Amino acid sequence: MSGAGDGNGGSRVLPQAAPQREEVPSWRLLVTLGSTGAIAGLLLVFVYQATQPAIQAYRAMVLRQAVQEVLKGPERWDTLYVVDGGLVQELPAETDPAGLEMVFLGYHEDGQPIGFAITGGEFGFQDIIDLIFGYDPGTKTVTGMKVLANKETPGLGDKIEKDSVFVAEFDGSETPLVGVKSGRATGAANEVDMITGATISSRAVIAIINHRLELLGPMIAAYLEEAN
Amino acid sequence: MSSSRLLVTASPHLRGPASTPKIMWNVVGSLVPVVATAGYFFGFGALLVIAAATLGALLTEMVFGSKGSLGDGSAAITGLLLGLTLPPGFPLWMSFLGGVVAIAFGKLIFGGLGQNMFNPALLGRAFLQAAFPVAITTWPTGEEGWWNLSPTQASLPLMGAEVDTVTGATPLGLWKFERIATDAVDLLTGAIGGSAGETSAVVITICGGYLALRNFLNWRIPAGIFLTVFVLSGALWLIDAGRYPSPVFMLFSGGLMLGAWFMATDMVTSPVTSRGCWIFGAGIGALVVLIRNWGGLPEGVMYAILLMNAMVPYLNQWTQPRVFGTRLGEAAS
Amino acid sequence: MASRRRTFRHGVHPPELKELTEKEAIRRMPFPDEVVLPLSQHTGAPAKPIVSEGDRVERGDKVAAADGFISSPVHASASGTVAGIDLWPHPDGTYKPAVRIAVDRYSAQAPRPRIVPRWEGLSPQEIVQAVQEAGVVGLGGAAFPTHVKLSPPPDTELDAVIINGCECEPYLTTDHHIMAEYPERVHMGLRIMMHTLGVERAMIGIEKNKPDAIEAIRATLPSDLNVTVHPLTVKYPQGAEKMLIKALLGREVPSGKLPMHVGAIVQNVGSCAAIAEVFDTGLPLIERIVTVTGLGVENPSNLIVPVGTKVGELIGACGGLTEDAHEIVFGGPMMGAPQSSLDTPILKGVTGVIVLAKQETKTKESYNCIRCGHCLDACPVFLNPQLLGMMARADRYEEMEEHHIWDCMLCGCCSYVCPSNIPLSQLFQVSRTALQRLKARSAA
Amino acid sequence: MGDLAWIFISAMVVNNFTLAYFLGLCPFMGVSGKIYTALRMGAANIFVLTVASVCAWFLDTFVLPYAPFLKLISFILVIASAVQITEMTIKKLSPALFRALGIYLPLITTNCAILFMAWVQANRGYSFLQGLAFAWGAGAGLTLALVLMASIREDLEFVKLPAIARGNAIVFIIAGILSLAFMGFAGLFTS
Amino acid sequence: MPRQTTPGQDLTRGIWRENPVLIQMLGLCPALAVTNTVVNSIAMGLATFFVLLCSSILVSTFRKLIPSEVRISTYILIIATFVTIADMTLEAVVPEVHKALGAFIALIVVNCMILGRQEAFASKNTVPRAIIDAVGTGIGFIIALLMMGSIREILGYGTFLGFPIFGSNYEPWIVFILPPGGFFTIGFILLALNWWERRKLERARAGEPPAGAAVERAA
Repeated sequence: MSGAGDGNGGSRVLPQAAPQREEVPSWRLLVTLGSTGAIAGLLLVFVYQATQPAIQAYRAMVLRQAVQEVLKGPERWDTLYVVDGGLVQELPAETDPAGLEMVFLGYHEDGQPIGFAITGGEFGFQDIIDLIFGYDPGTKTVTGMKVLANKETPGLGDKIEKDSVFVAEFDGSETPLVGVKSGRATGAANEVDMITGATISSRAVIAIINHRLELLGPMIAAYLEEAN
Repeated sequence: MSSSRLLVTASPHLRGPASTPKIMWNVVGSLVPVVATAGYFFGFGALLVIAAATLGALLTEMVFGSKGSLGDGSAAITGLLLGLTLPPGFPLWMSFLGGVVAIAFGKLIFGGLGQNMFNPALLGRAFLQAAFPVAITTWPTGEEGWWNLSPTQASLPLMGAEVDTVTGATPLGLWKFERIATDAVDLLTGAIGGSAGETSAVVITICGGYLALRNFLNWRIPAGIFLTVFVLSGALWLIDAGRYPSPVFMLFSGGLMLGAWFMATDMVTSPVTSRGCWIFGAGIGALVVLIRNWGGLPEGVMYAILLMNAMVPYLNQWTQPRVFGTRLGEAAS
Repeated sequence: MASRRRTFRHGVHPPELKELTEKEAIRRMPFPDEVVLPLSQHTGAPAKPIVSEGDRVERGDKVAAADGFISSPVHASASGTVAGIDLWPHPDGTYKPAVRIAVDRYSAQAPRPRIVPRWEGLSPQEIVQAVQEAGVVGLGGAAFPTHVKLSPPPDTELDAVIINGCECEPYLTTDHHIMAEYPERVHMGLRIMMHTLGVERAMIGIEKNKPDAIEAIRATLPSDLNVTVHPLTVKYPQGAEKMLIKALLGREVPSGKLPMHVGAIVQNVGSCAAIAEVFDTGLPLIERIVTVTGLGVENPSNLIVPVGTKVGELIGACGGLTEDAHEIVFGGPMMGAPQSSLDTPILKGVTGVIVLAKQETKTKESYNCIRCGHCLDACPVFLNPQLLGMMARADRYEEMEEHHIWDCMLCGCCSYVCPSNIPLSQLFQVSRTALQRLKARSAA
Repeated sequence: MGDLAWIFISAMVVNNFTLAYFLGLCPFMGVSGKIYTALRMGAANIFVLTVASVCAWFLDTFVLPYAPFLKLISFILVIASAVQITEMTIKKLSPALFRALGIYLPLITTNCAILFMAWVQANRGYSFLQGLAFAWGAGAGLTLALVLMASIREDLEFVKLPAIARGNAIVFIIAGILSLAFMGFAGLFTS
Repeated sequence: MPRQTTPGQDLTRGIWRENPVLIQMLGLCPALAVTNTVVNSIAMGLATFFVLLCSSILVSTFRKLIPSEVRISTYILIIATFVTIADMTLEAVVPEVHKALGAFIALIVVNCMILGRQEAFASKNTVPRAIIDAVGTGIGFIIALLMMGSIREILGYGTFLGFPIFGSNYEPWIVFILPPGGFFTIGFILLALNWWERRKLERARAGEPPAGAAVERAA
């Protein structure tokens, strides 16, 4: 039977190093492994070099699209870093940007700032939800929201990304947001109608935005004050 | 009379009054009042849903089951129970499909009656929940007339509903998402939204109690469930009454009554030992409290029972009775 | 103490069905034309024949001698001529060697003169000797030689003799009538046993469904002995030794051990009366009381039957079989053995003959185990028949041993309650045989 | 702290490695026949996962920023060597433990759960403690799945399955049912 | 390979009779985890195919130079290299698919099937035969993934390769794109295979004449 025994088939190859008859000098082992490693390394560096531009370009494009969408088409934007509880545009010398949190400040054509695009992620119904949203510090409103990654239930929880009605709820909502059951809205400007049957996922989106603003709101205010 | 006419069978020559079909048909019989109550509160549509699920179960048993296995009544139980866990406006073809899946993959694939490891009705329900999460969480508001069918019900096989339905909310959903508690009297009588079988706790308890009295179900399982749910949720409620619902609400809302009396007690998928049954019930109760209070779903009875079904072989092993004349522990291998 | 319910845990409540013979006084059946005396009527080694074909024997003569300590002699139950020593249908379903005696139609069948003196002057050893010589075995069914029970190893500390008057099997009324009609004999047997064993205390356990027996025993209770009568809850198998000890003394006989390990000795009322009879009449055990009952027999009765009477003749003495008689069982309906022939003889250990009518034996359809656990709640020794049954069907005998298959009493409670009609106790019996065979093979 | 708990719970039940991510299926199919072996396999897994998590954290923090393209190669080699070293160490220090876990350790090298754990830990940028919580959650989840499966399969030996369901088919169906049942844990401790 | 096999056998062996997923139960993790759509299945299949083919070529080319003490490490090194290449290439060329497959591309390294073919075949045979074997096994893997992917996408989304096949109003059986659906699908396929095998056996036992014979007799 091709049963459970074969389930280990692949692993079976590992422990059974065939008994070696003739002695192989250890230098040969080292040379073999070393040269394989070297070839592998060279090959990888080459492919890395070749693919990196396309990969970076794609990542940049994804980011650009997202920022465009949530800030409703800014002319340009600046990348700000979160350093020591404040936002800075210019990194101090010798700081590695890789591990730092970023927010994006978008501007109108006339140079007036539109708002900030902020990313965030928290646990939803099934796994972590990653999203980006635009925030106008002047009116304290959300300008747009876009889910970047989610593993919520298809057809239900994933409406947070795909349901245009739900996504549109966020445009112009005042913060902090409050989620309400659909049909129970009182008309307040900070209410967001949640998705029927996907309350947890909807709540998670709202919570992410609120939590990020709790943290970043003061920083943004401080940054704008300083800039003026 | 010549010797050759003598029958030779092994002892004992007396057999007790219980028989498997008798037990099963008694369960079916005691489900009838529950179904009737569901029909009373939820209208004709609910009865259609239950009928469709039962039909699916019976047809599958007839086609794929061993000969004459329809007569033992277990397929009918599965179909009725499945139907009772579905929302009254559920599309009929989905309900039928649930019955098919419940019998085919919940029971027949294991070799038929008595051999399955998981409660077939709950498996069917879990399958439907995973397959059609929207349809199965669409509850009617209960404002239509008794004969009015929900437009979703008549949708063609494989097709979804073309109309937007007005959905109500279950007491558990109301609590979970809006912190609104439902009146205890309504919970007891069944004048609430929810699955067909989430109806009158009183009727379900009477029917289950009848089965327990006649020893057609092990009373320790529902007792273990109710006790655990009451104690755990009571403790939580005392800690923070705003965050956690009252124990009475926990006991009488959702599918707990139906699950505890009729599904957890499915003989095939519950432990054989008395101590095992207590632990089994306690485990279900604890999981229900866990999922309802901290999980993403408003209701957790179904998953709690399925998860504990998987534990049954262990429970049986751990709770082997102490053989007469031995010290505890010697009994187990 | 008085308020404690005298019983054990688990067990079943089958219908009692005793009303057929409950009111029938014991009567004596006429001597048959031939008696068949199998050499193996008891637990232990078969007896060795000491007569040969053509020999003339008188009623009460020894025809086969005990072969070793755990063995018991066999005596002629009627005067006549030895017609042969050959294989004959045995109640256990096989053919076993038996001494056949053609009964002398014209004999007075008078018993031989007293062969043992009065017991009062005898030492315990002499009493044991006399009991063995008289071929007394347990009359409750298992037919364990009584003299073995009466001679426990010297280091055994006994503190109670228990007389088993439960008769928990449905249908049977043998012990019931012994107690109701011959209570003095029971007390005398008890007195002999207490003297032999040197035990000061005795208890008589009787199920509550025999009020006249309880009344009779109580009325004749000897005032000089420390004997108490205990009405017990009606439940099967109340009469199993271990269950009875549990009910009366609250002690559990350890797995694989005998009652004497907890200081008790249990004797059936029938055996008790038989001991008394040996010293009273001087006759060895050549007849016993048998309940012939069931819907398949015309006149259900309690009869005094010469050991070795063929079952066909016995039934004939009760008016014969009815039209719909279907199955004949020796013993009680729960543990008794079915008979395939009307020629099998009544042995010393046969408590009753039950003729089941067709409507009582209708076979029920068997289903898969639905794991209801009813068998666990029925098993008086707390086994897990459900698991054991599955193991038996999967031929996993060694594992059954780990799960205490040898503690099973084959009482049939599990089969009785099983809603799916799984023949559990039969499976266990078969598995035990298989297990013994396996062991024999591995030992060889 | 809540974060760590969630990572643990998520890897253990909500996104159970075996039942939601199909990881470690080889041992799941292969050694889930008996509870005892399943438990030992689970223990061996937790052990190796812990070692791998620590190694992956070191690599990700100190080496990979300079050579991201070596991520996979370094992970797999480090895991393989870690298993080897663990095996030798256990053999030296505790022959009893080695006898219990020994045969399973080499099997674990090609267990995708380990590599997946390390890979995801690195991708999500987990801290050292988060990584450990993730590894233990994953290990606990693998063990839970194995043990539940073993429990059912021990019982399954008494069942007369239909001919077409024998072998792996029924095991997959049962895994599917377990997976369905585990869906009940979705959203646990997030709301 | 003690028995000499023909190239044709080398090719077909992996496709059906010794199908790595359905018969040998190898590479189950990718076969279940990423087969919720046909596109993902194909992408995973092709990526695995690519890694298998390249590794087999390399391993059989240098099979005489690789000492057996370090052969496993060398194989893993080679496989990991090609997996990394596949990973980066996919991300550069089809980033959406790369995102959908996620960490499971990296897990090709521990796909028992690939290492198994190196150990069992490529390390003992000439380059052309190794290629044929890799192609056969790779196709077998892709077929298995396609079967899984088709069933799951058709039922789970009501589409095939993104095209709706039941009309727009189809109610998808979402369970099939969730993890339980993966288990159920492979369970169904194995049930069907078992049923097929048994039917074949029963027919053979019954001595039923092949279809051609019946036609002849009728003629």
